[in-house]
Parts: sequence; C-alpha cells; structure tokens
Amino acid sequence: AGKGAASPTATASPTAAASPTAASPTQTASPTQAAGGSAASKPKEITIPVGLLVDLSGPTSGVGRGYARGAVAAFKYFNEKGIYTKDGVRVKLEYYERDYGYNPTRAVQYYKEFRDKYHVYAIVGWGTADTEKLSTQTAKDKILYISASYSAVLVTRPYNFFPAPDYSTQACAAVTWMAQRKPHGTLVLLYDHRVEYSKSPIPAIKAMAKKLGLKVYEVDLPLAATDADAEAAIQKAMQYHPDFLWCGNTISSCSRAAKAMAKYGLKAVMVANVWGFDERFPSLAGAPEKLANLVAGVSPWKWPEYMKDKPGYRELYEAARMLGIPEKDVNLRFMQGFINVWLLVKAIERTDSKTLLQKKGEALKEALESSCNGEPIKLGDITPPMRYCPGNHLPFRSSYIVVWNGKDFVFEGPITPKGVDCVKATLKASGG
Amino acid sequence: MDYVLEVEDVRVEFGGIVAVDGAGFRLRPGQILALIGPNGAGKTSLLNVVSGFYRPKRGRVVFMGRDITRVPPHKRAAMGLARTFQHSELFKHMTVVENIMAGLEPWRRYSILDAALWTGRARDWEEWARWKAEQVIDLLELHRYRDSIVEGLPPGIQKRVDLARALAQDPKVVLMDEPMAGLSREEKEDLARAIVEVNETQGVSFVLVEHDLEVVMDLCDWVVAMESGRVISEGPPEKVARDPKVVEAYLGG
Amino acid sequence: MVDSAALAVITFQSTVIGLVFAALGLGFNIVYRVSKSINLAHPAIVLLAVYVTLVASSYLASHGLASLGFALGTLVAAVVGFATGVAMEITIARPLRGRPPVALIAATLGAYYILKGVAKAVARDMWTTASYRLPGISISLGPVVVDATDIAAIVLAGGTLAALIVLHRFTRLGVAMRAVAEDPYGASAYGLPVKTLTMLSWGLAGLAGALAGVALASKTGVEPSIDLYVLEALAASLLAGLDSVAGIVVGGLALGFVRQMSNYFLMSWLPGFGDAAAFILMLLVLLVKPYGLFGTERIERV
Amino acid sequence: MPPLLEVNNIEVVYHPYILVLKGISISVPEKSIVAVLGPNGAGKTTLLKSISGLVKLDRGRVTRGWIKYAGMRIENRDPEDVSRLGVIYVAEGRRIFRELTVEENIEAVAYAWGVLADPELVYRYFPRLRARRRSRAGYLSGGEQQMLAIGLALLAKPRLLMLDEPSLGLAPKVVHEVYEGIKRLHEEEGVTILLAEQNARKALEIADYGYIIENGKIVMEGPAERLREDKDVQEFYLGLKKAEGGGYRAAKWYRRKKRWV
Amino acid sequence: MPAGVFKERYSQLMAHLRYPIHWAGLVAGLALLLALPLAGSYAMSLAIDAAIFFVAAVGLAVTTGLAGQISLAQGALLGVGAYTVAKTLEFLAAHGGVPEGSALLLIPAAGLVAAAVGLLVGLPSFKLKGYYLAMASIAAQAVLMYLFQRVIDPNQGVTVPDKAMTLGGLYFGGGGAALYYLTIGVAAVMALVAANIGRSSIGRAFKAVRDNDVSASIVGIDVAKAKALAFAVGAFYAGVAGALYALYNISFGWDAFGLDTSIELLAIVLVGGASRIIWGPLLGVLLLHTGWSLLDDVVSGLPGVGLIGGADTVKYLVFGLLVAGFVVGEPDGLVGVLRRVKEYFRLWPFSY
Ligand SMILES: Nc1ncnc2c1ncn2[C@@H]1O[C@H](COP(=O)(O)OP(=O)(O)OP(=O)(O)O)[C@@H](O)[C@H]1O
Ligand SMILES: Nc1ncnc2c1ncn2[C@@H]1O[C@H](COP(=O)(O)OP(=O)(O)OP(=O)(O)O)[C@@H](O)[C@H]1O
Ligand SMILES: [Mg+2]
Ligand SMILES: [Mg+2]
Repeated sequence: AGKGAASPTATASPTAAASPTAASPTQTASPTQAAGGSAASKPKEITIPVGLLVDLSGPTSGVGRGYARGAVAAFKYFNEKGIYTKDGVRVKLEYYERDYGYNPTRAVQYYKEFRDKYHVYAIVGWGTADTEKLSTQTAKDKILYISASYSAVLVTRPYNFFPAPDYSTQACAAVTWMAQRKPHGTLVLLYDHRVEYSKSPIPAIKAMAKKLGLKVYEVDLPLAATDADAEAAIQKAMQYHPDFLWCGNTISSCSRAAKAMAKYGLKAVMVANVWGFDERFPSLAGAPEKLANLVAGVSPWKWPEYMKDKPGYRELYEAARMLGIPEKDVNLRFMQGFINVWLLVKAIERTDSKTLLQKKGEALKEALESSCNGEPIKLGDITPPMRYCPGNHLPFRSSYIVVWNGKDFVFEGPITPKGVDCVKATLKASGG
Repeated sequence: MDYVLEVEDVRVEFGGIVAVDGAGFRLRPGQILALIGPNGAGKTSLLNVVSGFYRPKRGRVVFMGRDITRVPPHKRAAMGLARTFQHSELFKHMTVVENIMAGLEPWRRYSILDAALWTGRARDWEEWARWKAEQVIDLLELHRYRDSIVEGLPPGIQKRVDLARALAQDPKVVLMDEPMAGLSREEKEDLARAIVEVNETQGVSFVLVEHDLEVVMDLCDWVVAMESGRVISEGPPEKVARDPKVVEAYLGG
Repeated sequence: MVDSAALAVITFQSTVIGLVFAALGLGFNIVYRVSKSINLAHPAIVLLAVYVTLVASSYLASHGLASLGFALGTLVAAVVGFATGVAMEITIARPLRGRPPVALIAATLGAYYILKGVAKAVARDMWTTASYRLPGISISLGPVVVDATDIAAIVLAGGTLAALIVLHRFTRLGVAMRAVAEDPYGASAYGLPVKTLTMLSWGLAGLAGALAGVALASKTGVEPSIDLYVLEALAASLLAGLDSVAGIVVGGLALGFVRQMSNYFLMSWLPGFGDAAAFILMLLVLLVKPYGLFGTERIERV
Repeated sequence: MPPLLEVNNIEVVYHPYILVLKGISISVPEKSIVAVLGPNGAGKTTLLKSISGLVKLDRGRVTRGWIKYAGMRIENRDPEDVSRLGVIYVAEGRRIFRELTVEENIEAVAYAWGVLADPELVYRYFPRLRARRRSRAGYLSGGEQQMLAIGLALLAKPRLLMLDEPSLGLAPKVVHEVYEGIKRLHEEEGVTILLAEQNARKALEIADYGYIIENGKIVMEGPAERLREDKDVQEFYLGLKKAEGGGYRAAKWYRRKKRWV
Repeated sequence: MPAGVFKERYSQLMAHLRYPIHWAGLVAGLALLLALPLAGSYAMSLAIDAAIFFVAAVGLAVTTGLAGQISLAQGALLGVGAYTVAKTLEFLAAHGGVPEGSALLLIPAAGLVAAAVGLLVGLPSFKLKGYYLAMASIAAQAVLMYLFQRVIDPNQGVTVPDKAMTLGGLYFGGGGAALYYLTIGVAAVMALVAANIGRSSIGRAFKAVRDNDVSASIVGIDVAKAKALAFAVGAFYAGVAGALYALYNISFGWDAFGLDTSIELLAIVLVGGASRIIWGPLLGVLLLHTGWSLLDDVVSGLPGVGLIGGADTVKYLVFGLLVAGFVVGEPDGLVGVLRRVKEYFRLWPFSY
C-alpha cells in the first residue's frame, strides 16, 4: 500500500487548507534539514516518517485488514486534525504501509526499508513472532515500536509499547473471572502447542489457576483448525468434564471450537483471548442462541459499538465518518489499529520539536515513559490512565470479560488479576 | 581365456511375460558377434542382463573370467563392458563432448573438494578426459557436433555419439543394440568402418543386435539367432542365414 | 483410554475431511493427466471460489434471497472456477505445450499470485474470517452429530468426486484425455481434439477446485489462508498416484484419517503431529509403491 | 486434376534460427505412393511435420512457400486441424501412447473420430495385435508398436497417410509384413501415401515416384523405377555395389564421395 | 569458439572466463558490488538478503537444476543451518561463554550439518522420481518443521548473541558494510564453487542422472551416489545460507523456514531457468525475492490502485503477471530472455 496519503496531496486537501494552522507544503521543513540546520529557527511544521507493518494477505489477514484500516484511519484523522508537540509545532505523520503477509523474512526486509530508506521514527506493527524478533533490533536502532502483539516478552523491551495489558495479564483476568464464577472448577486449555502467540500466556494461566484452585488440563487445537480438529479437541476436552475452556488461538480456530461445543452440547464456558473473540464470534460459530452465556472473550477495552458517544470512542467514529468507512466496520479490530497510532500521537504530544528531531524514536520512547512518574496517558475512555515505566511497559492491568448472552455482548469487569505476577510467570517460562 | 564374455542360460520375466528363456552366448576376444531374431525375441532384454539393468531370474554372466551376475551396472562399465542403445539414451540436454566425457566418470581420480576448488588434480584429470573424448571424436568424425546439445541432432549422429561414449571407455566388449537402425546406406558404411577399425586395431569385441542382415553377414564372425527368448540357431553367418528355423521366424519367405 | 463416542465422532469427521481432501486433490490429478504438471494455482482457484461464494451469497442475502444465498453462491463459484481453469489453459498451458513441465509449473505459480490478487479484489472488505450462512440442521446418529456444514461438505465434495470419476473412468473421453496427456503431439497427429480436451480438463479441474473449496470452507470457515490446506491435499493426489482419478478417494480418506487420528491419539505426546504424520504416511506408501497406490508405473526400458 | 498435395518451395526454420528446409517442392497425386528418401538429418521428417503442422510444436515454422492440400492452404495450421482434413501422420519412432494399453490406444483415437471409427479395423489389418490388446503399448515389441501406430492412423480414415520410416528397427520379416499392410491399404482403401524412408530399397519397391532430399534440398526426383536404375542411388541408397566387391567390411578401404550437393 | 581465438589447452576451454568480454563483465560486476554500499544501507540490506537467498537457490539449482532431483525441503534446510549457528552459540553461552566472532566460524559448520541432514532428505530419491520425490521432500520439510517447533525452537525465537558476531572490531550482525562484504564474498565463492562442480566430472554425472538415470548407470555412473551427493551439496548451500540468515536476522524463529520458503526457493530456480546454476538463481532471486520488496513503491504509484482493492492486491496481480509473463514468454526461464537478447545482438542486423 505504499506511501500514506499524509504526503503533500493530503496536506493540500480542502479541509487542511481551510484550517488556519495548516502550513503550505513549501513551508514544511523536512526533518533532516531541520535537524541538521540551525536549531534557532523553529520550523512551523515537521513531517515524521512512520512505518506501518500489517498483514493484508497472509494467514492473519482475516483480522489484519480491520487493524490496518483502523491504523490508516488514525493516521489520516490525526494528520487532518493536527498533531502538535509540546512547543506547538505541528507534526505530520508520513506513513508507509507494507503488507508482509505474516512472512517473517519479509517483515525483516520491510523493517530495513523503514529504517534505512525512510528513516522512520516509529513503527506500528503486527504479529507476535515478528515483533518479538525485531525487538532486539528496534532497541538498537532506537525506533519506537507499537505492536498489535501484546506478548509479555515485549513488556520488558525498551522500545516496544502497546496500549493494553499483555496477553498473560489478560488471561489471568480471565482465570480470575472463572474462579469467581465457580471456585475449584475445571479448566481446559485449548491452544496450538507449537505457536508462540498461542503458548505465550499458558504459564501465567497455570500459575494463576493453581493459586485460585482451578484444575487445569491441556488440549491441542491447531491454529488452522478444521471442524474435524475442533470436534476432536472438544471431544477430548469433554473427557475432563470442564467448567471452563480457555481458547488461546485466533478467532477462526476458537469459533470452530465453539461451534463444536454447541454441536455436542458441552455446557462449559469458553473464554477466548483478545484475538480469538470479537463481534463476529457468534455468527462464525454458527449457533448464536445455543452459545448464549457459554462463550466469552477477554478484552482490555470496551468495544466501540457499546460506547459510541464516549470520549475516545467518539474519535473512532469521527475518523470513520471522515474517511467514509461505514459505522458497522468500526469494530474491535479497527479500534486496535486506531489506538496504536493514537498512542504514537500521544508520544509526539508529550515531546517538543527539538528533542523529536534530534532524538527521534528515543524522544518518543522517553515521552511515553515520562508517564511513569508524570502525567499518565489516557486515550479518551478507551483505556484507564496508562503509565509506562522504563523496563516495564505494562500500562495497566485490568481487562473485561465480554460475554455473549445470546443477543448481545455484556462487559463484565474490569478485572485486575491479583496475587500472581503474570508477566513474570510467562517470562520465567520462556527463559527470557 | 577362451571367452571374454559368457552368458549362460538366462531367464528374464516381467510379470507373466517370459522375455528371455534360457538364452545365452559366448564371445571370443576380438570377435564380432551378432544377435538376431524377430522383434520381441528378447535380444535387448538379454543385453540388459549383460549390462546389469535387468536382474535375471536364472543364469549367469561371466566377464573376463569373473562372474558379474550380481555386480551393479555402473561397476560393469568400469570393468570394460560398454553399451550402446536401441533408442537414443543419450543425455539429451548435454553437449556431445559432455556426453562422451560423462562416460569417463568411473575413472575420475579427484574428489568433490578438488572439483569445488578446481585444483590441479581436477584440472589435469579433466584435461586427460577431454583428450580422451577428442580421440573418439576424431575417430567417429564428430568434430562438427562437438559442442552441440544432443537433443536437436539427427538420430544418425546421436547413434554415433552413443558409440563414441562407449568407445571412450576403452572397453573390452561393446554391446550394441541396433546400431544401424535409421541410418542411410552411406552412414551404415561409416559406422561399419569405425567398428571394424576399433575391432582390428584394438582388439575390442562386439556384440551387435542387428536387423540389417547385410551388415550382419559382412561384419560378423558368429551369429546367434533367438526366438521367444531362446536360441534357435548359432554359427557362422552363412550357416545361420540358411537355417530354415531362422528363415521361418525371422527372415520371412 | 479410548472414548468410543469420541472415536465415532472423529471417524466421521475424518471421513468428511478426507472426502474434502480428495475433492481438493482431484483438480491436481486432472491437470496432471492432461498437462503432466502440478498446477500450483489450484490453491488460488480454491481461494477465489471460496470468496466468490461469500460475496455472491451475501449480495443475494442483502437482496432478500438469504435462503438461496449459499446454493447460488456456490453455483457462481463453480462457473468462476471452470472459467478460471479454461482461462489458464488458454493463457498458460497452451503456449507452453511441448515445453518441459517445469516451465508450466513456474507459470502456474505466477497464476497463483494473479488469482490471489483477483480473489482479494473480489472480496475487498470481505477479505476476512467469515462463515457461510447455512440452515441450523442437526441430526444425531448415536454419538455423531451431523450438521449443515457436514452435509454441505459431503454433498459438494462427494458429488464432485462422483461426477468427475464417472466421466474419467467410464467414458472414452477419459481415455482420450490420458492419450492427450501422454503425448499431445502424437494425439494431435491422430486427430484427437487436443485443444478442446485440454481446455475441458483444465476447466473441470477448476470446477472441481471451486466446489471442493466451498466444501472445505464450510468445514473450516472462510479464511484468507484457506489455500494452505490445498497443498496438503496434494499429498492425497500423490498417495493415490498423480494420474489416477478414482484413486484420489482412497488417497483423500487416508490423508484425512491419518491426519485426524494422529492429531487425536498423539495429542499428549506429539501435539499437532497430524500434518507431518500424513506426509510420513505418504512417504512410506511411496517407498513401497513409487507411483502411488493406483498410479501407473512409468515404463522404463532401454 | 491437381495433385492431392502440393508443396511449393517451402522454407522451414526451427527456433531460434535453424534453417532446415531450403526450398522444397513436391507433389503427391491422389491415390499414389510417393517416397521421400535421404540420409540422416536431411529434413525428411521436417517435411512431413510441416505438412501435418507438427513443426509448430517443435517451435518450427514454414517461413516461405506454401502447402496446398485438396485445394486448401495448410502451412502453419494447427496439427489437429490438419488431421481433421484427413492428413494423418505416423511419426518415426513408433509414436503411440506407451502408457495406455493397446485397446486404450485404439479407444482414444476412436473417440476422436466418433462413430466413423471402427476399432476392429486395426485388428483386421494387424491380427497379431489382438492377442496383446491388454498389454501396455510401451511393452510391445518394436514391430507390434509400428503396427499399432499405423493401425491407429487407419482409424482416422485418412485420405493422405504420411509414414515416417515405418521399417525402422523392424526385423526383415516384419518389415515385409508392414509393407504388405501398407500396400493392401493403398489398394483396398485407396489411401494416398507419402512415405519417408531410409530403407530405400523397400520404399522404391512400392512407390510410384520418389524424391531424394539432402541437406534440406531436393537433389533428385523421378519415377521409382528410374531412381532404382540410377547408379548413384544404387550406390548410396540401395547398396547394390556389393556385386563389384564392396560390402561393409570393404567400405573401410574404399569410399567414393558423392557428386551431388 | 569464434574464429581467431585459439586455445592451446583443453583446460582453457573449460575456464569460466574464456573471452575478454567475460573479464570485462567480471571487473564491472565486482566494481558494482564493491561500490554498492555507497548507495546506502537499504541497498546493502537488499543485497544481503538477495545474496542469502541466492546461495540457497544455487544449492537448490545443483540438486534440482543440475541433478534433476526436485526438492521442496530447502526452506527447512536453511533452518538447519540457521539453528546450527544459534543453538551452538546457545550451548557455548551456557558452557563457558561465547568466543568473539564464533558465529562466523560456524558458517561452514552450518553447511556441513545441513549437508548431513540433506543426505537423509535425499534418501527417498533412490526410489522416487519427479513429483513423487518432490512430495517426499515435503514430508522431510514437514518433519523437520515439527522438530523445530517442538524440540529445537519451542519458544519460536532464538537470538544470536552480539559477541559472536563481532570480530576484530567489526560487527557482522543485522546488516551494514561488514556483513555485506562477508555475504557477497561468501555468495561469490559459493557461486564459483557451484560453477566448478558444474563443469567437473561430478557435475556431468549429475546432469547425466538428470537426463537419463538408466543409461547413466549403464555407462558407469553410480546413480545413487550421485543423487546423494547432489542432495548433500544442495543442502550444504542451504546450510551456509541459513548461517548467513542467522547473522542478518539476529533473531529468528521456525516460521521463517516453512514450506512457503521452500516453494519460493524452488520457484526462484524454476523461473530463473533451472539449467543454469548461477545465472538462473541470480535472475530468479532478483525478480521473485528482491523484486517483491521493490514492487511496493511501483505499485502504489499506479493509477486506479484504490479501485481494485488497494496496493497490496495490485501487488499480487502485477507480480503474478510478471512471473507468468516471463515464463510464458520465455519458457527456458529468465536466462532464456538473456540468451535471446544476446542472440539478437549477435545476429543483428540480420534478425530473422
Ligand atoms: N521392462 C519390461 N517390462 C515388461 N516387459 C518387457 C520389458 N522389457 C521387455 N519386455 C518384453 O519382453 C519381450 C522381449 O523384449 P525385447 O525388447 O528384449 O525384444 P527385442 O528382441 O529386443 O525386440 P526388438 O527387436 O523389437 O527390439 C517383449 O515381449 C517385451 O514386451
Ligand atoms: N526441434 C528441432 N530444433 C532444431 N533443429 C531441429 C529440430 N528438429 C530437427 N532439427 C534439425 O533439422 C534437420 C533435419 O532433421 P529431420 O529430422 O527432418 O531429418 P530426417 O531427414 O528426418 O533425418 P532422419 O533420417 O535421421 O530421421 C537436422 O539437422 C536436425 O538437427
Ligand atoms: Mg530390442
Ligand atoms: Mg526422420
């Protein structure tokens, strides 16, 4: 998808031109020029390059498209609305969108393109495997990296951020919720035993379950699951007479498992992780009524549809309206992409133009980490106040459990897991 | 040593079909022996047993006094048993000279490391192999085609390349399957000349499977006639050609 | 501890998936028979058909034809699949006739990318995880429950297999196709309608791919990565023997069973071993029968 | 009456730039047998393939001249269209469907000609194929394969049958049989035959007229009996010098160069 | 051999550089490669990435193009090489520390380990041919992948320590001039070695087996040995490429070595032209691998991209058309295109 529309064409669009603060392209100082030139004359507007690494065609593009759309909408929306540094300089985001098709080799290649060709300050990225692997490099290159992967490993990486608790903390909230519903119940974990994304929260879940007195069994469910796989997994699970199921895969796999649950009348409650559950889940599972109160998902945020007029959520709809995106498409995935870019915008707003031009990604990182002891970051009502501390980028710890009641989604919580350090449990298990 | 090659009582079966049923022959040093018989008599199959491509159900092959019935085909070539084929079985995407040199692989005297680094050992050997190939190219007048890819060459030239590949191996015995098929009179004469020359100057023995009776009569010292996998007649050419059994089965009225 | 109910369920599901794999593999065999090549674009035909069905059925649903949506959508996909196959024959296979098969394989790889692009362009906003809207049927046969997706898969995959196998095995057309496959030169010299037969074969392979794809998608959900299953179905093709059309049923079922059974029974020791197990089975079979269970052995004579 | 087939001064080029036929003209009158002789690589096969359209599949092309069959221009046409017109080409090297059984070979070709084709015809002309009907054709002996190839051509009810070295690799008795078959065909079915052969003796026995091609050009032509009498033809194609003490062994010492070309 | 140029020894005929034009090409190519870092680090990254895939593809070209044994396990063998480096270093780190520059020393070791695994992968080739063999190699790919997932890299991610990639003050990780020169140096040597093997008797044996394994055995070639060797050589290349992959990526997981990578490598070899073991892979890598990375900017500049569903969609269409167009236009692969151009100039102005 190439160069984002934040380039001169967008700047010259009627709305932008009408806005009093909008500078004409000629006045725009390129960051390199400004950085190299005398610092005395403050530029009126600066443009900073950002990479957007998404999956639009690969195995995760089923959710990747929505995410990318949200991110692009946010870039356009904030560019239009105006992003200003602490010292009042307008910042334009010039984003480069690359579809890496979930291929790690291509991810690396695009990363190098972002870094070496476009000299990006920040990257809004996607998957667990690629983000984790790039994190060492981004730390060296001092490029801010905001990902759609909420893996616990990333919490400790200096340049990685996301506006959510990590997978393990989210999963611990789910376990806490289960224990509240039925103490000493039985929990079966369905996940792909080979995939890091699916495996990531498992040690934390086990630790939490042990603490709360739940019995835990594990069943393999492939990430690419056919009904045959899903039904086999559910058959296996049924042998443990579970009260709860955890589904750690993505939505297609988890919804197939839910379908099998309904088919064989397993009356356990399945809680799926954040990428395993969204607005489409009941229809994907194909038996919306049968699954009433039996399927749920973890989510760090409430979903847009339920919060339309609340601050933060309003911006989502505004952006969608602005770009002609139908309201029904403003869903969880759209929001995830949107708020990741928003977090970047927040970082810019917390720094000043000089530092930004000089320290680039590092300035953004420091700006976000200034929330540790200073003013916390809030994305409207979407997130609670967030604090990123050096060495611990866990901004908050609470999640909702979104329960499908047969007609609608009900948000229970927020729940904050207690008594177990879920991030640590995971980090210890992965040896990192 | 009376015979360079002795093939005794060979039986080859394919599923239900008995291709060779007790046939055999003996070849004296320096002899040119012809194997004749109707189509499907089992001549090619018998050659395949000698060169090791078919494993006989029964019988044995003795080459220069050594029983080679169980020796794998690629080792037989190195022992001095060369072979040409009925249809083109050349390496068709390779050039003529490469085809000939490929036949020298059993005599390669350097390792893959030498090859990788193109050491003196490799270079010297390749030089020798090329020289060797040029010898037969000279003999068979293949100069014009030296660097042509075999695939596009006319069948007659391919036959010559096939023979060149065999002769480059300095064989004791060459098995030739229908060398004359598809050649014009003139080309047959050329090929015959080459065979006779190698035979007379180097003492190489030949087994020819051939349908051109004229060639057989002119070139061969001994003829073995087969039918249905069995030898039906054997002896000097004139005698076999007159054998009523041969006339009936092979030559026709 | 073998749970008999679970075993029954898995047996049934293995059969369904096996049939789907067989139908998916069928397209490879048909193309192989006429063009001696592996059609690497076959997975993309499946992908395209799956999304065409989704788009068409949701278009119909939005025009008040929800009940017919799936059936008509499948029909559209079948037509698209057939047309795609024919188009590939004309643009790729025909110009490359008589060239080494590797050239055709490489060209079909190009076609894979094109067709994936077309599928994305067709799907646009629907390029996402989805599922077909099927009626809420549920029939219990002892422990086994059969639902609408099972029925759709069985009907589509089974029907495709039955129709095409009959066509290939029990008509002269099938023999003619094999002749064309073996030697298109010779065939055209003897007056066989090589162009038509080749085109028809590619078209039928596309059609089979489309219907099998819809069958697959009803068992896996509509997924951008659904094409990956199709490569696995290639194992079924080779297991059967690439030039055997009828054998594919055995190949598909074997693949389905080995895959699902090892996923289930080896779950505690080797989770997710099904794919590898299926390939190992195939390898073992091939080591015993180098041209597949029903493939014709190549004639080797010198 | 114009000849059934007329080839006028054609040039044929193989990909990328190999000029093989350098201006060849032949004419084949209806119901005649015409033989094309010549050494290896002369271009006999190429000539037949240009007529049948098969050169195209070898990436070859007629670049000059024309070919007329029954009044129609057919150069550079698709082989299947040409064969539909009744021009059937039996390729050298026994081009049959080796992986199919004899029966399936017949079925496949019969399919192409629909009800017109009578599978029994093959067995009638070549009865020994009947016994091997269930064997895969690749396992047939050479003679049987050649018979099958000609038999398949028969199914198409050809008006012009082109045979490329039908005697190649066949035992003398079978050569005889095959040629008898060809003669019968010509007489009984009235098929016009164009024959390319190395086996000049056999070919000139049954042909009415002959052409000799060397190096892509016609070097000699004439009625068969006249060619049979020609001294050069005798020496280079018929090998009749034996009487003068030649023969293959003698070829070593004495070899005359050709005068033509 | 053009008139007027006479060779005195046969070995001169076998030399890679026979004519002045070859030498000129070599000098120009070398100058270009040496100067490439001036074009910036992105250009270097592209070149390193291309060189790594080139090495792996040359190996596959030996196995598949030269010896005719289709393999779809090259991706996993790349992984074997990469994991050899990472896992050995992990072991060293746990047992007394990682010596400086040790990752570089492990490059040949990675090749050897992969070659050993490649021998196993090639075993079915004694029995199987063509597509059936290709399928058998997919089985090997699947099994190796399972081993990576469950045994070797269960965390789906390993990292090469910096110290192992530092030697004499130069840092060979992630990219940059040092790694660039190392990679293209290795690639050049590996290409030369492949070319040497190709022109040796061993190479001829490979080709003979490819063209006709029955007659190859009858003329004296040990077919089984040749096949095994071809697989081992191909795998050795994959292993070396894998080691370089480890250096370039620093962190990587098994997801990089899947069937898609194997297919990509095979496609590179086939589209490039299977019979030419250097030029085929080179052109194939440039079109299929590097071309993909460069296509984004081109595609997003095309008019009407939004109408068809966005640049990512158009990219598939354009890329597919390129690949199919090249192959249909020139079935001998990209090398065939080159040859045609050469032929055209040779015969100009008498174009026929
Ligand atoms: N690999 C094989 N599989 C099955 N049958 C075979 C095989 N090779 C040969 N045959 C059969 O064995 C018999 C003998 O064949 P062979 O090729 O040895 O005959 P030939 O004497 O060489 O005939 P020709 O003169 O036609 O070449 C034939 O019936 C043939 O069909
Ligand atoms: N596909 C091709 N590409 C390039 N050149 C070819 C091709 N086919 C044949 N030739 C060349 O054309 C010339 C004539 O070949 P052709 O096969 O027509 O000869 P022929 O007279 O039939 O010989 P033979 O008696 O050996 O069958 C030969 O020099 C041959 O190398
Ligand atoms: Mg024979
Ligand atoms: Mg010919």
